[in-house]
Amino acid sequence: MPFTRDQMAARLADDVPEGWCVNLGIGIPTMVANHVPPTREVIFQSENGVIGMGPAPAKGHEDPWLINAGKQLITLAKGASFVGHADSFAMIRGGHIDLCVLGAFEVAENGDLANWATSENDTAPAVGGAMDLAAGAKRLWVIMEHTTKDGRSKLVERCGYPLTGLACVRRVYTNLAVLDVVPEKGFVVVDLAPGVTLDELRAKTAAPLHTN
Amino acid sequence: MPFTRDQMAARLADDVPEGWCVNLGIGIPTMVANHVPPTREVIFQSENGVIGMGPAPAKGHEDPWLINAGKQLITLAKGASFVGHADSFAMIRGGHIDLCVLGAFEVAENGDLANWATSENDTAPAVGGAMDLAAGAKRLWVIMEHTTKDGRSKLVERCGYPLTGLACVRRVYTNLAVLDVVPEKGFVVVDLAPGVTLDELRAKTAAPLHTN
Amino acid sequence: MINKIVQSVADALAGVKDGSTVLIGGFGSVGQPDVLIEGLIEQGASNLTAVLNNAGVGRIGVARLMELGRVRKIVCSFPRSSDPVVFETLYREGRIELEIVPQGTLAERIRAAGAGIPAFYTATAAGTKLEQGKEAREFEGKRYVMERALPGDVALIEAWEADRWGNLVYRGSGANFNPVMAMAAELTIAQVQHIRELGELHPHMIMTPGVYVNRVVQVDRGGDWLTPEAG
Amino acid sequence: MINKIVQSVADALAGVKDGSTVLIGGFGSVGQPDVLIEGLIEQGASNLTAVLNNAGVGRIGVARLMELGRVRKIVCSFPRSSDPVVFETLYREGRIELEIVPQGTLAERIRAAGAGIPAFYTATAAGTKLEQGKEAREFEGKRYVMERALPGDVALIEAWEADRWGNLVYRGSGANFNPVMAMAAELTIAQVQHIRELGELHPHMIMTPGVYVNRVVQVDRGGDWLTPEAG
Repeated sequence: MPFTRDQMAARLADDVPEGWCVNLGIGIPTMVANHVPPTREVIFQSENGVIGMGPAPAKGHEDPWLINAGKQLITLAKGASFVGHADSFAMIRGGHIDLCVLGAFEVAENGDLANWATSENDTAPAVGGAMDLAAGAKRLWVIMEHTTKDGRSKLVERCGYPLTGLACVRRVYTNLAVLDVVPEKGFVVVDLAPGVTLDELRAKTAAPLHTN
Repeated sequence: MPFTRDQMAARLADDVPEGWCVNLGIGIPTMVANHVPPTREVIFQSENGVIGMGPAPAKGHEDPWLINAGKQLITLAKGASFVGHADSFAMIRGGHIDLCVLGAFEVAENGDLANWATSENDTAPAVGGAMDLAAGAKRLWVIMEHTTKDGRSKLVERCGYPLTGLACVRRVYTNLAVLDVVPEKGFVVVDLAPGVTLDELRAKTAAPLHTN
Repeated sequence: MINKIVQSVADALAGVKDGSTVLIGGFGSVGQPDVLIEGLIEQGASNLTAVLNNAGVGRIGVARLMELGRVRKIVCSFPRSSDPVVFETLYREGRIELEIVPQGTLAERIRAAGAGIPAFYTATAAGTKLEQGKEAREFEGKRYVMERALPGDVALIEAWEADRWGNLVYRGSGANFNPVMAMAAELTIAQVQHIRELGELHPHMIMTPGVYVNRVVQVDRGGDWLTPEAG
Repeated sequence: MINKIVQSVADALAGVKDGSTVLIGGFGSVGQPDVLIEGLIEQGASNLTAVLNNAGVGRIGVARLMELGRVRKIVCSFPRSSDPVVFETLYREGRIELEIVPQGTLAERIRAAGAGIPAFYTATAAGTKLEQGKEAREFEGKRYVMERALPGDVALIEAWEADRWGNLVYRGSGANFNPVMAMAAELTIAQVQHIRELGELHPHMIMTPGVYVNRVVQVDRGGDWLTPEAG
């Protein structure tokens, strides 16, 4: 049985050690924060200048001046601080974020990431902070469905969509598996979702899969 | 009778209008602050990140954490703020200082400034923030003795000492006169110290002098 | 006496010229100078280049300014939004120019303009479509793109508190693009919730020194007026 | 639990390697990590490159480190001081290398290292002796010099208050080079006067987020110990 989105987020959260400074992209990545136990201190950074986000606010205790990159209301953790946008992206681009988690349209076996524009899209593509995070974070993990809605593999030999960053993805968490992206090698299977076989994974992946 | 140093500083202070953000170099320039009347609000910026210095502290009321670029103890004016060095020099280099006042070894008629190194000096020359101020301030005025101790003119046709900045000086206040530095023209006499004649000034100046 | 506080939104926006590049602070609805944007609509300047993170939501604020045909070009990182109808229509019809800039590059280009840096190199966008038309160069074997400073004629920003020197204190995540935009414009105009006496703001809390601010206008609507849905 | 507080100066400096580039904060005597510098003398690393504003005063601190022959090179804006005897002797004898960098360029090069910028252009030093050996280039008809990022292996900094996350609050003019150096080193070590509980420091007062800080050591000597003569 493939992982649900919540299970994918929980699986990724298991791999985040105490003390890391982590930036979570919009969508499934944001769910990761809910699965890090409060006893394990992780510093969640948001590109709009919040360093140290806490859990979502309780009803009636929202502060309209406190939002994350996804424009959702947030709270502050003890120890939180604020910076402006130039300083926030200096932190991101200067290699001070231990981990960035993003969604993706495609990840290639050389670690290339495509997550901001599709050729089908006739309106202006929106890049936001994705290119900065791809180029600047110490490590980038992708969390996404293994295939598109019409069944095409999102793990590919070479990205077809415009790139966000080159050779930047280190690990991919999907509903079917966890895979490392190893330089000079490609996708290496770390873990399979319960009930998913390696053959099934190979059938749904448009790139060679390695095992250790 | 030539101006004393205090009179030079006072003469310069007369020309500083309310509201300017002013950076004063070490030495005679620092004395300018004492001659701006408290009724005229001028914001004194120090390169070490103090924006809005007040008068020197009263005996017994010094705060050892508050110093200016000359390492002298200072006070804060109401409205003062602090920034770090990168932000302080962003302010200086980004053209946000209305006026910088520096001392000089030489000023040339094309506005070149030499104030950081002399060829005689066998030890390492010290540039500090002078090149940043020369390149970045909206306007740069020099305050200095008109001649060296051995009587050589410090106003020259072309600087002999290593340059701090090119074509950056707009005005010179000396013990003998106030002179504008006008592009394509050179030194233009604005004012003479009491009892100093134009002929005397010409005799002591190693560059052509113009009058309006 | 230095006094940057003006008494009306019209006074705050006086003199903004046709053809100006306008830096507009805010991220989502937080730190957005919404009253100044309304004031700019009123003021009438046209043929504007708007520099901001998003290309407007619904039919208010910047979207309204665009719908009125007053914006020639948008420079932003994220033209999509929860309701991007105005921008998308204009863009499809070729009636507005778009320059997409990665968000960090956008912030850094604005900072560069404020800090006297005409150009810098960054790894962001190297090897991607957004590198096109730009110089690329290797340092220590890694590829970087040269990016140019992005100055504004005008900056419209929002802050929580100000004093008559124009010193600004932000609230929560309300700083975002505001401090860096304040540095980068010829004319920086701030809308603030509260005016304080000179000396009341803590020197270490002031994120934008008044040196960067030309005009301040108070738009006090209490602490609860902001709804978090926009953007 | 994140806890960057170490119990001794020796622990704070453990592992600093021979050949390191060490960024040292402070301007004059304010914000100077004097206890950490003494600790570095004790610790023993040699063949160091020291990056700081001044080249040391008298025979203590950095001057002492130089006198012991542990510094190969100084990168600074102002090698002169009220008592520069150690540096001047070594320099005359050719036993120490000197790179003079304009103060603003020094700060910006360090920031660039912290912000992922390998190089930038500045008007500072254009056309002067300090342009020598560097690329120069015109933008819009004006001459600029290309300056490279200046990263450190280690940064020694000083702050007023810290918490266990390594968040730092500075006092008075004590920030100066400290925040920018904290961003630019692999290993950032802070000496602080006071340790506060997590959550006690105001989020808007924290100038250096703990993300930039690796180790914190308390050196509480009260508020009056600092004499303003040095530097």
